[in-house]
Amino acid sequence: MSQTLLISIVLAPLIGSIIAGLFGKKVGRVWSHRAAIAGVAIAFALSAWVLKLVVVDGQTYNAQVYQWLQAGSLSLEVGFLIDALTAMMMVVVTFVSLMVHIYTIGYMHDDDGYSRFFSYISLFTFSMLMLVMANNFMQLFFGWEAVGLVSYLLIGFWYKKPTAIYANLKAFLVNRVGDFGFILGIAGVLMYAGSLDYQQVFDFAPAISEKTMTLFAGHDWSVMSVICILLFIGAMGKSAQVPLHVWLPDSMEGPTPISALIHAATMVTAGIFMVTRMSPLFEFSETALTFVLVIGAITALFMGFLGLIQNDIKRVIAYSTLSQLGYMTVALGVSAYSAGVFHLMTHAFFKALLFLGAGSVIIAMHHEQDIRKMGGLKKYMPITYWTALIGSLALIGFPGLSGFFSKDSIIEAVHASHVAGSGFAYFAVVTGVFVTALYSFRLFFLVFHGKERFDAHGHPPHEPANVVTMPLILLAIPSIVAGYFIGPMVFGDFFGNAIMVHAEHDVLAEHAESFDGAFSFIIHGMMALPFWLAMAGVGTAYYLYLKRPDIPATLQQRFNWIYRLLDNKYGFDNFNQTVFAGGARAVGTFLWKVGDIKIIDGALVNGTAKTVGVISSLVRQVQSGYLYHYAFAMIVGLWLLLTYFVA
Amino acid sequence: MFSDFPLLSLIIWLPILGGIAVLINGDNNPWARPLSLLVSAATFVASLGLYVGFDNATYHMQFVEQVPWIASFDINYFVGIDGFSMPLIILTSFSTLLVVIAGWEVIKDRVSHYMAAFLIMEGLMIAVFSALDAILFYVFFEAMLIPLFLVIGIWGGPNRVYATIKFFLYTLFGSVFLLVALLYLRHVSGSFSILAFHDVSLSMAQQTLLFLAFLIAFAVKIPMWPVHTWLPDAHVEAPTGGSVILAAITLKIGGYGLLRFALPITPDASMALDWFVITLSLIAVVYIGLVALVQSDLKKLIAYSSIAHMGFVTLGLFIVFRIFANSATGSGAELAIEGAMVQMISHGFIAAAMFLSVGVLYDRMHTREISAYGGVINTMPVFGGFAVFFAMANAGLPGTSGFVGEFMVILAAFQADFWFAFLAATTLILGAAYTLWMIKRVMFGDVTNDQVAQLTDINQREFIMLASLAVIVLAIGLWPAPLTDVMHSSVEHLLTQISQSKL
Amino acid sequence: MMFEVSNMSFALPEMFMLVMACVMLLVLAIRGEKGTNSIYVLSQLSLIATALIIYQSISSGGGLSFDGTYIKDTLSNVLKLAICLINVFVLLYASSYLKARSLFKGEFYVLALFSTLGMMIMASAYHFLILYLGLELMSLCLYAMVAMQRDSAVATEAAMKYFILGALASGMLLYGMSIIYGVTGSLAIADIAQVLQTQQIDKTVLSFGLVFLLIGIGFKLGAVPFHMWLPDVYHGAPTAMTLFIATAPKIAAFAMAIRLLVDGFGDSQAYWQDMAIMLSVLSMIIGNVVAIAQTNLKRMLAYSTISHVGFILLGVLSGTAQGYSAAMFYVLVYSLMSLGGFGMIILMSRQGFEADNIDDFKGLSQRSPWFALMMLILMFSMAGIPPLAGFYAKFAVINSVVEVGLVPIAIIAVVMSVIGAFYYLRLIKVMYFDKPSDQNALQAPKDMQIAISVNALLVLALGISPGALMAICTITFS
Amino acid sequence: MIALSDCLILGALLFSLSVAGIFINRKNIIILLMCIELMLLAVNLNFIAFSHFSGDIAGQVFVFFILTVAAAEAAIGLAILVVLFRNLSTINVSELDRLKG
Repeated sequence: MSQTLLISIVLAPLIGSIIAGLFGKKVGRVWSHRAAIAGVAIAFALSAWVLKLVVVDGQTYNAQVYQWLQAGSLSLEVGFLIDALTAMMMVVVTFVSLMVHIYTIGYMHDDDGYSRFFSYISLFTFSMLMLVMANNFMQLFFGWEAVGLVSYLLIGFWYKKPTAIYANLKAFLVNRVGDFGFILGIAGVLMYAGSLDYQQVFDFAPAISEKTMTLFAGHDWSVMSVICILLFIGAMGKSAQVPLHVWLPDSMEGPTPISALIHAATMVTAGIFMVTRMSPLFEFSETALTFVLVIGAITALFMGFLGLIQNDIKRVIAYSTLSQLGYMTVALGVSAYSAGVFHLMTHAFFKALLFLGAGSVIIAMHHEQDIRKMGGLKKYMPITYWTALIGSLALIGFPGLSGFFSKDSIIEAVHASHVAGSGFAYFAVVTGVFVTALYSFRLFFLVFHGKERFDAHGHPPHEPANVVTMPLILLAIPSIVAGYFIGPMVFGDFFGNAIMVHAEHDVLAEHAESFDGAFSFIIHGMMALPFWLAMAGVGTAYYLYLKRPDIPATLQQRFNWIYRLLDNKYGFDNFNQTVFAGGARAVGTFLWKVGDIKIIDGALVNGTAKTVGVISSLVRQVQSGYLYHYAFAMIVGLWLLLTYFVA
Repeated sequence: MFSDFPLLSLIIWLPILGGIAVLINGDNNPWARPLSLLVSAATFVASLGLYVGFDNATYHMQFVEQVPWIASFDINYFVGIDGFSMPLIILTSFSTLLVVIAGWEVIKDRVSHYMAAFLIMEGLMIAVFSALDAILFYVFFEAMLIPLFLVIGIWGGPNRVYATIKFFLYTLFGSVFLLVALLYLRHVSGSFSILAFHDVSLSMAQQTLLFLAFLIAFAVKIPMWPVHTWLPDAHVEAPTGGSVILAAITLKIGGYGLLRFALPITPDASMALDWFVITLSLIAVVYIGLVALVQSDLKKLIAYSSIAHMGFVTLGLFIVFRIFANSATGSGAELAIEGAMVQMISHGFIAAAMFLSVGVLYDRMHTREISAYGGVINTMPVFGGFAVFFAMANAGLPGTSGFVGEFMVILAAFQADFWFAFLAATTLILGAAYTLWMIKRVMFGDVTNDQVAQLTDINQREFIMLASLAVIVLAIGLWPAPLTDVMHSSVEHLLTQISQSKL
Repeated sequence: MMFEVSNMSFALPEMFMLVMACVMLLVLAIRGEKGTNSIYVLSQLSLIATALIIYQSISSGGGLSFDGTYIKDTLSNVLKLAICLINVFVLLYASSYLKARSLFKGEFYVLALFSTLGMMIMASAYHFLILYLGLELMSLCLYAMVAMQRDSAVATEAAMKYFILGALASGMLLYGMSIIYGVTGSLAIADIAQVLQTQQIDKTVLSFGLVFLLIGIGFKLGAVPFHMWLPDVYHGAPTAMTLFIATAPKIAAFAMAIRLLVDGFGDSQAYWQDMAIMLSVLSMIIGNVVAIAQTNLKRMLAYSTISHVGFILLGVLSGTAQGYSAAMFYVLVYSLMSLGGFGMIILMSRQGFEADNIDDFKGLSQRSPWFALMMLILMFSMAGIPPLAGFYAKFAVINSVVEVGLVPIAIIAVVMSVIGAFYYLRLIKVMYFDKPSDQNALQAPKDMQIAISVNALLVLALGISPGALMAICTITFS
Repeated sequence: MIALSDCLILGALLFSLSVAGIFINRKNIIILLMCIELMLLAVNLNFIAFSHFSGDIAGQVFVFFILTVAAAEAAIGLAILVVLFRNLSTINVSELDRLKG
């Protein structure tokens, strides 16, 4: 495949973004969204073509576009690495992005930041493509931060909302904490591999795995573990893993299309992608894998719980996103990278679907987001209803839908894994299934069923314009069928050598033998525990929120402390707010007031000046004005000279 | 390279003579502004000639000119540039051009003096960067203080007297030790040529004392913690132009001095005392970062952030010894030095942009208190865009020049010691924190007061100056190679110099 | 004992000046008050003429004359030339001040000329007696000049202090001379130097005498602790007289120092170096530190003079040709600067108004940007900021001490120069950053204004290309 | 027979006396003038003694000049004294303290 092809994939959305952004005023709303959509559409079409080239014709590509910088023997370049993993990501990103673009026409229809919004999301597409197509760490970091920037801009899109501008600052800073680790990881890679180019680094991996370094005197660490954990800290920031997850729920302050595109489908999965991409490194460090596994498991389970008590339609989905990201991370932890990526893909489709569905509900509800003020929307907005149903079923892993395949393969992988912590992880993911089903259908029932609790503003709610519903349908399709690629993608060698798994970790291989076709997988899944847990979850949801809506209230009374624990999101936010934000400010003030003003300026600088002044006014007194003193001074001088120098 | 034509002298003296012309021209003469613009523009164009005619392949001084000046001390008018000084010279001529544009309408009182001061300062600063004779260097190094002193003192804020005197004595105190050091080196090497200093061999004791003298002199200029406290005061009181020059160039002279004097002349002492400089640099990054977080005054905040960013320069310059010691792959030493240089250049542009932006606000609202603003972006969307962009650059976002230097230095620091990199990398968090929090409070949110409500967006003049800076910041961020290529041979040479002991 | 005419010619300038002074006395006696103006013109003419004579006599060789008691060499030529030219400016500035205060009398100019004659003799004296006579001729005239403003209490007080202490100092100088005479058996500097080289003489007694000589020199220069007269006299004397005292006599004193210490005791430099170090360091410290506390500009400049003396001594004590020439450069530049400094005070002051307080310079940059700039140049030059003459002066002397390995002294010097910078800056701050208190424009005569500008611009020019003057100073001591 | 040392000691004594007189006396300026004369005399004694014992005439010539200069000095001194008295109507040393600091 040619370089021009790849460059045009990247540049098309960028150009669209520039047109919409810088010249939005001149070309007007219509042309700005046309430009943006055209850009993304082109990118999507070409990405599909690239996917075809990779999968069917088995081509790959890895070359530099231009030299970014040279220092000594080190050469940092901007270039592309295209293999199955990249191609798959490109298609997912551009497809969802395209859907969201179209959807936006309707959703943002009467917002005065219309063309600015299009410019942002196109810019995001560009950055995300740069991230996934990078063939070196520098460019990866560029895309990594660029998507962070766009996310910052988009969360704060409604910059008048205090909550929004609080949320975007928070998001950026938390991500920076992740990047802090990430850049150190990159530095480590450079130090020990002498290059930032993926291929060269991966070739070095075995050599690095022998090395050790000393962080604290006396204790040696495996270099590979340090590097991988540092890199994973970056992933924790982007992919919102505990404890760096705190920004994602707040990011829901942004417009809904963003939540769908960035904070569900694509950007937050960058971490998953990155770790997969780095599998040749992670494979060398059991420690790192365990770390990944545990973090993922914790996220998967405990973030799910939080979803149970949220009442904001978008936040419920946000927490489910967190939990699903946890699943993916768990998959990485047990070296089931392909399963993780597979779940990434399916999740991208159905979660985007859910968000956009939520969006259309929100439009219908005149930007009311509290699910307690909804209900019974089924009959008003059938398309949204059915698509949302598909999305939810996919999410809880209902057999036959995409989510089922991906999630089940993850659970199986964890089950088979022997990595330290996999036991806990298995418990977490299995319990997670029940929780997922519970909150998903709590949401579903509260929104679409039961009695109508909304005030209709005079006229009954109705389906939004086609530009809104059409993407829902288009996303519903892959949410159903995407799962059937499980054969090649999880158990086959779809990814080829894009992903590297050491034999002793290769949990999927074991299933690969037993795997014979998607349908038998379904049958098998029907009989497995997770399925029944999911059903139980749905059942419980039905009972609690449609049959006996009084029970949740009483439960909340009974287990108030749990409720408050969940309501405070385990107190992460307060902790960060007081300890980190507050602490930094306190220390800063101290250093400034005391260090700078009192000690350095007060004591040293002005102190010296004062001292000189005092001395001066004292010495001055010697000049008393009396002749005999003057004469005496001369005599003293004479005496001094005589005593000291007459030998 | 056209060595027959004294291009360097032209670039040095054109602004000085131009400045004098403007001065003579007087205030009530409409030509003051156009003339200064003409002069600064001409100088800028001429300075580009240096880039064009520059030969990347050699570390030897280029565009060299040498004529006797004070025969009885064999002090020469000896100028020339290498890969370190050339970018800084262009930076200087560019920022002066900006300053002239920035002061166009804003300065109403004693315009010709204002413009003349900056033009003369430009010449002096360019001379500092190109001087190859120690005394010539020192003369311009000191002379530069006078116009800056007047600029801050005359057009400065209410507390300007304290600030100016503090600034002047602080820097003078630093530089007198430099003088003694230079005289001593003359005593040892028998010549005032800096290049001769590079070759003279010195005992450890001599080196240590000389190094400390250099350190005091340049640490004050950079400024390094704990001799940094003059900078916030000076910045707060200085007029926009003053702040721009102060941040964009005078600070760089400190870094340049370490590069030109301390490292090559006293390599062994530098190696022995690198822990000291590194510690101070890391303190600058963390301590100052935290202090910047709590500033309530826009200019103070940016001033502190400048100090933090300059911490990367000193860090980059002095980790090389540890890197040699670890002898790690990945050519960290080059990364470190070039990272420091790139950081200086990029900080020159970004800090200039930040101060110009503050100036834009100050000209409209006449306050620098963050609390007085809020929701500015509602009334000044275009300006808001620029502000956010430059803020991101200041926070070191990839794709902007702010990223390149920090990235290189952090990568290199890891090869010196994990914890250096660890502490340096905190700037990712702190830098973003103080910059974006400031942006949040000033730019975003709903319009807080009717003063803000009456703000008018930037005019063409302001747009041009901000846009040009934005383009450069972006360009360097996306493709720093053209900038670093000019340094390679000089960096290599410096590394060979410092890697061989002088004992 | 024989002297040819050629040798007489070595003293031609002095003789001419003596004649002119006497002529002026006659004019004064005949025409009285009415003759003042003509006397003024006459004095200026004679100074210029003397300068010319000296200038054209430079080419015609030099050497000892009058039985080795009188010398004509580059040093004497240059210094005399400087003395005359400086005094041209001094008289010019002074007259505008005197006219404004009914002090415009002929006596002043006669005294000035005699005193100038004294200085010139000091510059050429190569014999203790001649030196002493020159010194007294200069000093007595100065005492009288200070006391000229008869109705001013401070002036007379200053005169009295100056006189008593001056007499004390010259007494000590003489005592020293007598001791030296005793040990060497000669009064002629050349012979003394020769004796010191050849014969073995009691070092104790020698250094005992040296101490007294040094006190005499230190007093005339104004080095701590023999400086006490200096602030009071500068402050108390009418500005015109201060101007006179503060400029040319320093050159003469420097000449004396060179003649005695270098030409006479150059070989036993080891004996007086440490003493000189003490004086120099004390002067730099006391001068700079105390100047900070001053509010009266004349007094402040007095203390700054003390600190400058410290720097001049730095050059002398280094004991190398380079150091001597550095000190010479410094003393010339210094007299030029203080000429300008006190000149500015005169320029600022009016009928019945002494502009000798720092606050009188408030907002000068608004009242008269040009002269503010001139004062700026002078002050920065005194502070030793490049590219102004003062910097090279400091640079040269510090360089000379570094060359002889006295780095600690050099460090003290530079630190003191930083402290010193503060009070010069304060004046600049007053001129540039403060609002003017009185708005009336300067009403100094044109010639005065031009002269001041020339004076300040000369300082600037010397800063941009000090090479020429430095070269002169260098060849003087080679 | 008087030895050189005797004369020198006497000279030194006189000199010290005069110096002491200058800074011990706080009353009358006239006394200061006298002390100065005394000092010059001490110096003269030294010169004469030296020139006598070294058989060199120059010292004695010097003395003559010193005497004349001393006279001139005294004249100026008294003149200033008169002016001073006219202004301050006192010649008390301890009242000459307008100029200080």
